[in-house]
Amino acid sequence: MREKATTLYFGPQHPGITGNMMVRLKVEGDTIVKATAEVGYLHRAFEKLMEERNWLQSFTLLCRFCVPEPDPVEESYARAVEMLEGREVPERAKYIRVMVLELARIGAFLFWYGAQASSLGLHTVGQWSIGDRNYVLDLFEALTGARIYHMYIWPGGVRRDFPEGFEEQVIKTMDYLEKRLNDYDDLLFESAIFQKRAKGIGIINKEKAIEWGVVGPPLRGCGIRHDMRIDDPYEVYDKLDFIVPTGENGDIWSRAQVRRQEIRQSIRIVRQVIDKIPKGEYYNKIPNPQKWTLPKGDAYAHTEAARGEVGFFVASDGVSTHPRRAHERGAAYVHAITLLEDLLVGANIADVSEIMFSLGTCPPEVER
Amino acid sequence: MKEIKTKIIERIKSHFQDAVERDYDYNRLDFSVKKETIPSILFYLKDEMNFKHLSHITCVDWLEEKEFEVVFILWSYTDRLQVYVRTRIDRDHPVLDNIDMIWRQANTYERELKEMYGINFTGLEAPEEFLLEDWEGPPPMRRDFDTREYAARTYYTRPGREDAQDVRETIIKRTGEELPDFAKKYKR
Amino acid sequence: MVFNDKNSQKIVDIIENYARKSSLWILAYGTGCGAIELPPTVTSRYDSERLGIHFGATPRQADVLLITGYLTTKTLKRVIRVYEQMQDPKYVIGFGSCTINGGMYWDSYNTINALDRYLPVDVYINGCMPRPEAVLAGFAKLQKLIQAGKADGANKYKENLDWYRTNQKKVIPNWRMPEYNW
Amino acid sequence: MSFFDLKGTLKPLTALKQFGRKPHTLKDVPYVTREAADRYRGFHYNDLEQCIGCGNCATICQNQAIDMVPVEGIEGKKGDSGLRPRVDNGRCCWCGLCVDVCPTGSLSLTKDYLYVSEDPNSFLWMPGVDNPQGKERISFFSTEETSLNDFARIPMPELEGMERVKSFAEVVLGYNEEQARAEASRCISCGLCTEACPEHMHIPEYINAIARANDADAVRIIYDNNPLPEMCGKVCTRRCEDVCAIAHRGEPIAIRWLKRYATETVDNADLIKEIVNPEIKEPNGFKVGIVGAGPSGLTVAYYLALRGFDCTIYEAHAKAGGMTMYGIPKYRFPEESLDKQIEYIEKVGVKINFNTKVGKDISFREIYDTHDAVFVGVGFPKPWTLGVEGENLKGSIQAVNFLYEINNGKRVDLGDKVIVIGGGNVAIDAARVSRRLGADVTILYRRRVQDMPADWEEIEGAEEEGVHIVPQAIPVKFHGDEKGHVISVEYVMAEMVPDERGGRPKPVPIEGSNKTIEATAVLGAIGQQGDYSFLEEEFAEKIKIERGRFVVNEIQQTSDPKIFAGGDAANRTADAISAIADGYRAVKGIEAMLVKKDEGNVD
Repeated sequence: MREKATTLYFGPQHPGITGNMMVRLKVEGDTIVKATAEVGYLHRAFEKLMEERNWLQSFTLLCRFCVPEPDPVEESYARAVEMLEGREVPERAKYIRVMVLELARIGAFLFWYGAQASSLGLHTVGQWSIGDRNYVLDLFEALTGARIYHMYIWPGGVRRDFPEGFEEQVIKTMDYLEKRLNDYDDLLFESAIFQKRAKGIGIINKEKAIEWGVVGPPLRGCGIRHDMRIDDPYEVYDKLDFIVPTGENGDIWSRAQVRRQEIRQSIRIVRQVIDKIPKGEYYNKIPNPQKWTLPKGDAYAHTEAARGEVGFFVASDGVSTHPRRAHERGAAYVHAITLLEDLLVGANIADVSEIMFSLGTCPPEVER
Repeated sequence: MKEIKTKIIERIKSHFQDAVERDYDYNRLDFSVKKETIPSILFYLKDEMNFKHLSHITCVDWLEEKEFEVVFILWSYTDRLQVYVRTRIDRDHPVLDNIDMIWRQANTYERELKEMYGINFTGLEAPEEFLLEDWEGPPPMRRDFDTREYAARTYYTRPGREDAQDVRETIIKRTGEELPDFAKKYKR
Repeated sequence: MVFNDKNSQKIVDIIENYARKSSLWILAYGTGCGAIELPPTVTSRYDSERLGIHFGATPRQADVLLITGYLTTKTLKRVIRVYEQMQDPKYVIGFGSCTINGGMYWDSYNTINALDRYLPVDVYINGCMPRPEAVLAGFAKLQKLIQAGKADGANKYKENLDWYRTNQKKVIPNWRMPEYNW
Repeated sequence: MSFFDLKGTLKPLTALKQFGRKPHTLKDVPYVTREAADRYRGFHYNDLEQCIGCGNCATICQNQAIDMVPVEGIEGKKGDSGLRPRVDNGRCCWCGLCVDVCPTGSLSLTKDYLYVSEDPNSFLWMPGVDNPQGKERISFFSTEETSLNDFARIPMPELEGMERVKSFAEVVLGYNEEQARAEASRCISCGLCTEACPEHMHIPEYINAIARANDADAVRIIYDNNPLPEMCGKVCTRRCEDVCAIAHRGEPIAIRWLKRYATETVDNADLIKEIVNPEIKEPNGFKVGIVGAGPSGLTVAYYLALRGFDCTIYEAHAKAGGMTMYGIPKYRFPEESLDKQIEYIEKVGVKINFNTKVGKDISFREIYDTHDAVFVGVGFPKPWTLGVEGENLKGSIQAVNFLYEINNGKRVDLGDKVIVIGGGNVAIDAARVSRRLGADVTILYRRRVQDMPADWEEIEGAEEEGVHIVPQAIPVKFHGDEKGHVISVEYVMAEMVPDERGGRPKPVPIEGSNKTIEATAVLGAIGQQGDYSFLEEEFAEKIKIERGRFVVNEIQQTSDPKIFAGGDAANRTADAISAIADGYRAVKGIEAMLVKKDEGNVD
């Protein structure tokens, strides 16, 4: 007998949802037949506010676009503005930026470890990894002056140079994290629960992945090696040695494996940066921010974040000190709506939050 | 890179007579086209020129010129090249062809542009509301919508800060300077 | 202890308040960006569970509603609904600048500025965003208030429901919600 | 995968190896406040002494979290608005942009981050007032390197030092458009400068107009209260730049050069008229006589003419401009610049009677009787004498007279060794002109170089041109040859003794340190005084004069209500901009006196 479909609201107040969004599920039994993502709970109108603020003031809003990993948005904006203005960035600043981006990636992945595991009820992983993420945040605090909202990468370079003894602190933290990663392997990746719940679930169609706009670990989980760090190398990524790992099946397990390996590559990159970073200027000063205008035109810069390609589009009218238009392209824009709706069809209700976390959806980025 | 760009420009120009190109000194190409050409040029770029990845769809409001500029940003993983396809549409009757049959995810972008700018995409099938709920004002991202005025009118601001003074006004008052009206627009 | 003095608490109250303050369950609803500092607060380094602070999944079992920053009008509607579903005793903590006077989003057309116009707030935590230390300090303050019997936001809400409703309806244009009745 | 996965079940249990290890939980939190990082961005702290109340923090704050409010115990003064920032922590997002744009570096963020309250109205704080202990806790601050202010001035193109002395060509070449825009963009538009300017010109507004590429508007704003801007753009003593907010940690905005740039973009009087396009009121029938076509007199005439008055200037010399025409050398202020402005002033209806010396060609009485009001702007034409033995020898000349001759196109033979005595602008001018005549020049000054009242750029310019400056040197005697011509100057070195009453240090001669320096000419430049011999006795008695200056009230009115006075003869600062300010005040005074009185009679 065919069961009658029921509508189930998943979120916005739900412990298994990423951030503040809602998925309306049409279920038969506990199988989902249709899913509709409903967003807008976090719409703060950033892009409108940026039009009300000048080019420098706008920069403070950027880290709020996606809270778990704010730096790629800052980086994209900074690079878009630099492209538009033709401003050079000192070599040292480029290295510092790469390091900040990779630290942010490590932080985001550690956060993701905890979230993904918690969605399966494995709370110990979260206790460890989110606890360990604090050590990365300590680095950010020492470097930028804040744990979460760094406001550090800005047009022209970075805001402050390394504080004293920072390199040693970074190396120490990296050593510690590298050791801990094995513990996570034992606890999460070797766990029968995770294996059984992750393998074969949430499979992304490999042929269609690029066309559908899948980016980041979900794309690489399908075995497609695309990463903006190697496809369109920005800053000094072309001078660094690292591997972009890929998965095979495009399921949750593959995506998890990609992240598991990427975090090791990020640690490698951070170490290389510490080795190679040149001395010198860290900032090519912008003019008086009150009167800083950019030439007429537009530019779009993209950065590979932990969740995929994050881009920023800016347009200037050449006269005003404010952006004419600022528009972020978030990886979650595709992942949290069209892709999520697609993957949820046929899945169990219990898998919803697991699939959401594995895609790295970030509602504040969708809604801005 | 140079040859690839030249090849692309040649082929686009031979297929789309109205395309006006602009080259940049980094990996970027721009094409401006008429709005009728949008679906066909995007389809061509995706299927023939390998621009498989739709990076972004955005809109710039040129209020003074009474036009919206809709920009499609594509990325080719094979050629490692960005292509911008842009078109201008009338601001008072903003209509554009829906392209979500070319890229499924364009649907989301179009929903946003529809809500934020009021652009109608012919044939777009999607729920009415996207980010906003029960919104009654004009499309908020239009430049003639004043968010500061709206927020001041709608939301409550905590009192206690009325004694704030403007530095310039304070000095003007103290010195007896008379600032003519035509100079006031140059105050900070 | 003077039992006849109206101002002093009865022994029952003291015990009751002690129990209440020692087990504060937060409703797991990340309403804004501040939600990012909550996992660190409850995990190993800051370990809020040693203070009895713990995430609860449903409004019925939760004691504390943490408003983690700005509230868009769309979320505000849900937050009001959630708050009204919570059972006494219940407390609201305003987390970060944006709950006090709008913070960064003071001129946004979609976010409210002063939270206390729409919900009774017991404690505000300063910062944008507040560190886990500040979050815990906020809870410590709330515990102090509870012990002293001063955290009576819920009663204030009951008494001034009309005022709150007027404010709420002003920013939520389409009010289709059951009236508050518990 | 089998139903029971042994490895997958047991592996997670290895977590038990952590058992018994020291946890990394911070047990003291929240009972003990944990120290934040050394660079933490927490609450604000403001050094109230260092702060100048420019309000740049309030301007940059995208959250409008910072208000400028008056504070008890802090009075506004030149270069300090008297306001101090107050932070609304219900708005602040701890971005620290306010710190990065603070021109003095007084504002910083501290390590303190903890504040919890049940009262939403308790989040308004005055940094530095409410948290004096924050001084010890500063963590995020700006240095000259990290600051977002642009501290380096766009260098002014100049003729090279040894090139200059070959001719009287203008030394300063002026900014081109690009340089002017860049320099104007450095300005933070606080407006502290307007208070230091005696004339209170609308400085931030016209600089903003230049920054926004609207030079015509800049000129219009400038002409709003200064009819001689090109002169000010070239030779103003620019008190505004002394109090510039940027000057606290860098070089002040080149306000003078920007004004010069704006006015130089209009190259003739007709164009000025077209741009400024002032509304000339219907003649109101009042006649005002002005004695002296110096800066103050011209200002009075210009603004009164715009207001419908009939103005006539009586000028003793053949050209207008007063000291700016005859006292300032042409390499600083070319004649064409002045002519252009005088022409424009004449175009609005001002009549100037040249070569008409009051007291000789026309009596003051006559002017007084035939006009409704009289403005006296006669300046200080008479130099002070040195009071040194041998002063009357041949070759000992007054610098002012020397400059007058030169500016009149006459040749003055000084020989090849010129001694200039004094440290003001006249002394430097005389020295630099002498260099251009081919002489070796030495300046003797009583005090130290840093005490010189002359413009520092002028002193630097003189040094670049090879002028030798001997500080702390007091001339005691001029020696002459048998023909009565000066051959050397004897001077004595001085040491600086601090003034007990807190004034500037005094030079006290050192016994026996006498030195002699060879000279073919000596130029005395220790100041000038007024010459009021043109006033008839009855006026001389009626008008109160103290210490050589007219005593005037706040509208420049002398003790005779019909007579107004301004310029050097009435103020102590003795520079062109003060003279213009006097003139502008007198305009308002005269208008108030005549028009208001007139209206009063009608009613």
